[in-house]
Amino acid sequence: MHFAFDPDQEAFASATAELFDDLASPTALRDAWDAVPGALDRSVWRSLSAMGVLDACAPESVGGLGLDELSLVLVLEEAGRVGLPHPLVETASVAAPLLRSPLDGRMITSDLGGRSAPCAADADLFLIAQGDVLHLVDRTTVTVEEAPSLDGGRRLGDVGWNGGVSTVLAEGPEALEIARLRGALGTAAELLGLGRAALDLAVVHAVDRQQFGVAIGSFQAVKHALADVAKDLHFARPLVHRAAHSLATGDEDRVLHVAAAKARASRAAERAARAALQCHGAIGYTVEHDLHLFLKRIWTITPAWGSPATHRRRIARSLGL
Amino acid sequence: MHFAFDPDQEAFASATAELFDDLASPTALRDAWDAVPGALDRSVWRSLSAMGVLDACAPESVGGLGLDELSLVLVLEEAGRVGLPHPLVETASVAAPLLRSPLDGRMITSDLGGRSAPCAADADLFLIAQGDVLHLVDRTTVTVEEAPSLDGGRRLGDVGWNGGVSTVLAEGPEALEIARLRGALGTAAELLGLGRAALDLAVVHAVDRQQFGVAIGSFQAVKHALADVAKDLHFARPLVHRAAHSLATGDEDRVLHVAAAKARASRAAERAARAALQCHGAIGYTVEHDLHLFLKRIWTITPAWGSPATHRRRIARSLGL
Amino acid sequence: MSSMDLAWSDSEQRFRHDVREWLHEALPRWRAMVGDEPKSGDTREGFAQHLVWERMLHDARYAAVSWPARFGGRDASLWEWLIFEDEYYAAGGPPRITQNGIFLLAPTLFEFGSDEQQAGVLRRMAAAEDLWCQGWSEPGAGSDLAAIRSRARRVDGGWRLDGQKTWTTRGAFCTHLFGLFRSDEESERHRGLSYLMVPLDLPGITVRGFGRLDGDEGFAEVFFDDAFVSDEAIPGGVVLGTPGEGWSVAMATTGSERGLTLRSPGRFRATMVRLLDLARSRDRPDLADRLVEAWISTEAYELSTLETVTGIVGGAAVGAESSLNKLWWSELDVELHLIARELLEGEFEGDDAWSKGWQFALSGPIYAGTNEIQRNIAAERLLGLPRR
Amino acid sequence: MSSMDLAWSDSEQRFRHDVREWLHEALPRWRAMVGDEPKSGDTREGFAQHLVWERMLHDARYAAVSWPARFGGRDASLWEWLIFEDEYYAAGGPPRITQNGIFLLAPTLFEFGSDEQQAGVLRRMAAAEDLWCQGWSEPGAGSDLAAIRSRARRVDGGWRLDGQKTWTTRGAFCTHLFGLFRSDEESERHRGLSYLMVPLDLPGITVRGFGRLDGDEGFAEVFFDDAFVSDEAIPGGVVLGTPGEGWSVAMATTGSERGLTLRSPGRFRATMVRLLDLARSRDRPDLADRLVEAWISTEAYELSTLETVTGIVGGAAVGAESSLNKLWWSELDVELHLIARELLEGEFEGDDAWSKGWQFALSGPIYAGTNEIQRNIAAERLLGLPRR
Repeated sequence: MHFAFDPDQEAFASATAELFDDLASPTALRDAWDAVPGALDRSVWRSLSAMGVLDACAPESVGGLGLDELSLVLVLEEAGRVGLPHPLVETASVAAPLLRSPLDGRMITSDLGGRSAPCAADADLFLIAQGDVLHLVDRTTVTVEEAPSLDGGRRLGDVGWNGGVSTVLAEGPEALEIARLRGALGTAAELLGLGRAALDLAVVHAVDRQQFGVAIGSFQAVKHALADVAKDLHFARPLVHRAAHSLATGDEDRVLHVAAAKARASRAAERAARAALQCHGAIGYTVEHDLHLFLKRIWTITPAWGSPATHRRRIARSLGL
Repeated sequence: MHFAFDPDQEAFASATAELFDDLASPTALRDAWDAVPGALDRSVWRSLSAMGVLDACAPESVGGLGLDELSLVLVLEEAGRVGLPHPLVETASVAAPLLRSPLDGRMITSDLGGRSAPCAADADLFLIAQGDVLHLVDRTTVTVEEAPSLDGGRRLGDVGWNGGVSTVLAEGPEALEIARLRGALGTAAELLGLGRAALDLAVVHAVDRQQFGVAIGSFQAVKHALADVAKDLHFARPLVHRAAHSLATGDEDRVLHVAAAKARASRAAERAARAALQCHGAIGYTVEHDLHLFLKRIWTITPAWGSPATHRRRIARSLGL
Repeated sequence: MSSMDLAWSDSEQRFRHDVREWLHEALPRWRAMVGDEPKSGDTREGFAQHLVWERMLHDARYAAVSWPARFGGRDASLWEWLIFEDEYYAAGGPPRITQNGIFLLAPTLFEFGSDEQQAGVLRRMAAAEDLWCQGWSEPGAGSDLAAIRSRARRVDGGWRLDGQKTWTTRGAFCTHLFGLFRSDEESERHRGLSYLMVPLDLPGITVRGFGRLDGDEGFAEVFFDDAFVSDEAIPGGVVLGTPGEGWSVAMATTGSERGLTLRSPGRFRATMVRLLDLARSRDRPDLADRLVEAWISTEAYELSTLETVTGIVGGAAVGAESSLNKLWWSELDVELHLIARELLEGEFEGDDAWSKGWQFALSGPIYAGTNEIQRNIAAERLLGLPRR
Repeated sequence: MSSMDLAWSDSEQRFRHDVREWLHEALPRWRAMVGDEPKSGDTREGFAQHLVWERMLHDARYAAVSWPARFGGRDASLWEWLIFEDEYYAAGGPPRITQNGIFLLAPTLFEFGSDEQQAGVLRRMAAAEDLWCQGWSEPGAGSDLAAIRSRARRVDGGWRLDGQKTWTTRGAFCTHLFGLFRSDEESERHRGLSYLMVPLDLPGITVRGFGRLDGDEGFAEVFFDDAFVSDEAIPGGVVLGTPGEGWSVAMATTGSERGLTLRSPGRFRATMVRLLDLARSRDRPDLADRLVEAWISTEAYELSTLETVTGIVGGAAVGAESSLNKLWWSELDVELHLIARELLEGEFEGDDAWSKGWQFALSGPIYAGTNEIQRNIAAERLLGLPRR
């Protein structure tokens, strides 16, 4: 029994976090909001590619590192923490393990996790399910129509494919199911990071903001609300880490474990969002403050790759309820 | 539109409250816990009889006051507030309106609201449903077996009746339904009073109890918890009052209104119980403090006369969910 | 002395009927006039569209039904006002861009204003000729409103204003501001404040709109840089109530904002009805209990309002229970929209009514005194818990 | 440096097997010895019954598996301790009446006790020959533990004790008390306290048992009236750690009580399993979501414990996260029993396991530092929010 990451896995995540410190600031995220569709800045994406993050889970035969979910899950938490405006889950979690040819830093998106695909206007490749078959197709063979997006840092598009040239990445219900589980796990990890980002902003605000002559963080109402957020995130994390382990090892309960991870990480992040906004008061209730960047991501990826209700239903079934 | 009680109704409740101040103290309630089955003190019951409370809703033809639910609902709140250890709901709410002969201060109980009957060891008469028929029977014709009781101030008994001599009080599904609704309304009213009693104890404690050199009621954690209890009770009350009006006037939505009243009064009282205990800390976590007398009543009458879940299901059906 | 009666009188039913008929006719007419999907009233374009609606309301004397007829109202009773609100929201009437004037300034004017002030301000407010925003919060004075630092210096014939207000709803589109200013330089906290009514087009006043949570320009910062406001800028004078007594004057408005008037049950009832329609179209038994509890809460709010109005009609004052009201409707509104999000799952995106509504609902526990402040008030004033 | 591995080793699996086998055999044997339905260990009669069980545990060296063999343990690893707890609760093992000694005093003895003290106390504790209760809380010192007023006056050859302890769990049935006493009369708050181990059968000590919430005599008041406790009352001396430094000595115990040791996941897992069995026997789809969330919380607690133990085994210290643990298990336990109440509806009465369990669960957010105190600690120490 050893429930901890190995030093390589931790180092991989730290290196990504350092990269994000440099290149994935809130300012960069705001730039993504303002970017013309198709002109999303890719500097951080290129660095992730250079570091080997994007195809970390791709087979070594196509130039990947051949790593598993345990190596990626901490990286995705970091991506959540900065609200990375790129389809990292779709590219690195879902598509990479299935790649048949080198990724070469390209951006892959997919509507496998919902009705629309994030960053569809910018992606190079599209992962598309038809029946039980997963196709990887070029953007020249698809149509992309802008879809309504609450989160300007993760703009959605509806993808149409006429069935032209494709590479088949996987076939059969089980392969599709595993792809979906990887998407759910990646999203759960991002939600942990996003929740932590909201909490961190709230803590900074509660320490800085003075009312009634004291920092508002000295009021029990604020303290207790944020302590509860810390608690929820603290106990959501091991669920996500265990789900990564179960996917990496092919555990027979992986569906159950991913469901628990996604349902609980969503709940923890949603609560973090609520509490963080309330602690910020009107100061946080404006697009001029960074908080909203994280809240809107939380609200929009919570239903992605299986809503919490969907995952709860799976658990209920498995518990015989 | 006039959503208030008339002065007579308020005066009736005030008079009862004054009576309870004298005769239904926590000490009297503790005496009921300690009483040998069959030897429950009846001084307050006799006074209620003398005041006309017990048969307030009985027809004038049998010596009652011929009043309706609106006249009784505030009285039942007061009974809840002191944790009255007598079957007032069963006698005054449920049986009285159906009486065919004078009550003469007798105590009526019933298992119509649950599996067992409260105060069964002490009651003089028993209201028993057989099929669609409501019988009133003498204790000489029934067997009473003591049942487990969490609340020593409302000891339960399982009642058996061999079908001997009875007075038929009502017949038909609608009459039975109305009897049950009256029980649910009466219980909801008692729950309001019980919740208020728990809140009042918590407030007194929070003002008196010093820790860290100040009254614990000055801490926001305590303030906010009790403010939420006050809020829940404040908004549960009008639901109960409206349900009384709907029963009194035969409103076509009375089932829905009683369901809302019972479900919400239960929730408010349960929350009051939880918060009051937490504010008391270890001081309240003992049978030497009065608080437990009220908590246990709340816990045991919440499922009586239709559990909150039962009433919620009725509402869901009626809303088309 | 009457007994409980939960039925509406014939004349009230007639009033309801008239309101319903008019809304049924007027709303499509308005939409046709401004384009079928009016923009949010918190955008410049949408504000102009909503102004058209406000003037239609005024022309039909529905802008402020409970006001005296001489100011554009109908002398309607509180009961009729409730009926109007019910029907307004049930018919899908748009948010009132005149709300802060009508529901916050006007009640204060009725209580503290001179005849001349009332006559000079109310009629134009009802007609949506003057558009009022509220100038209370400042960068350093949010929950701690008494920390106000904006100053009003008495000079010959008027006042000189300095300082900054912020989070001023629709400030960028309004013509006038009412607010609290420190008129006694030496004073602290609640003392030495004055309640002023100020036109926003004066030299030295700069208004900068900025985006709320949903991105609409619904907030504004208002900067006062030695701006001179003449005593005559408002008929009867720019100070409402006694100079230096602004705090108690403002608290009357706070009561209105936090209590009955701003949040009639109609809005939540209408949301609840929409939510039930949505729920019936989905197969989500897992949400049945939450829907039922939300429905009960909606009923409770409505009934509690009827109880309160019965009291007011009978001469009772509304006290600190208004804090419980604020807690209730704001939490209910969040829960209604949370359920909608659960029902919609991935369909919850972009500019649709539920998405906008969700974001707006989240402002409920913050504005008009945060819910933390409200719980303090309830605990201290209703329950008697010690301040410290 | 190893990679993540969530499987148990062969030797751990053998240990689990042995524990399970033994419990499977011993529990029925115990029940047969004391009568088929043992009373609550918080009653005088039940305590005696549970004492029989404790001695059986000791005879099989399962009383304190993680202790050194010389004190009656098995030198088991923390992992094996976790396995033991899992199996213990899964098999329906009864609450441990020796708990406060084994889980609160013993860890402190291991850290601060002299060899002589350890040898003198632990062996008899494991054998349930000495039965220890905790003497911390006082009528005026609950959440505010530093307000302790009970005094220990140094006299020739020992100490003279005055004052009162209360809410002492099972105090009426125990033989010894460990507690905090003010040994420096001039001192205030956390300073000048000493951690003493005291036999309860001394002249001048009176113990009065009283009923907990469920009526069982599980609480006691302990009165000290100029009671003399000799230095030799405990081998190696009655003071644990340095006199006057009792606060820091006690905080080690607090860490244990609030953190990992007192509440292993096994207890909640066992309750969860019983709850699922109950739920499957009822048709209550309305409770499915709450059951699922509670199940997730149980899993999370178990996994978090594995994470923590991995850290401890690797040399990490447990910090203020133990406050989060306390919040988690206490809230989870309440929720599990709340769901049971909803499932049972009217069948929830009297002395059954769910009813007793419900009332016991309600003590969770109160004892071992109220959850309000825990939230303060988490906010201040983990998040760095200001104390005042």
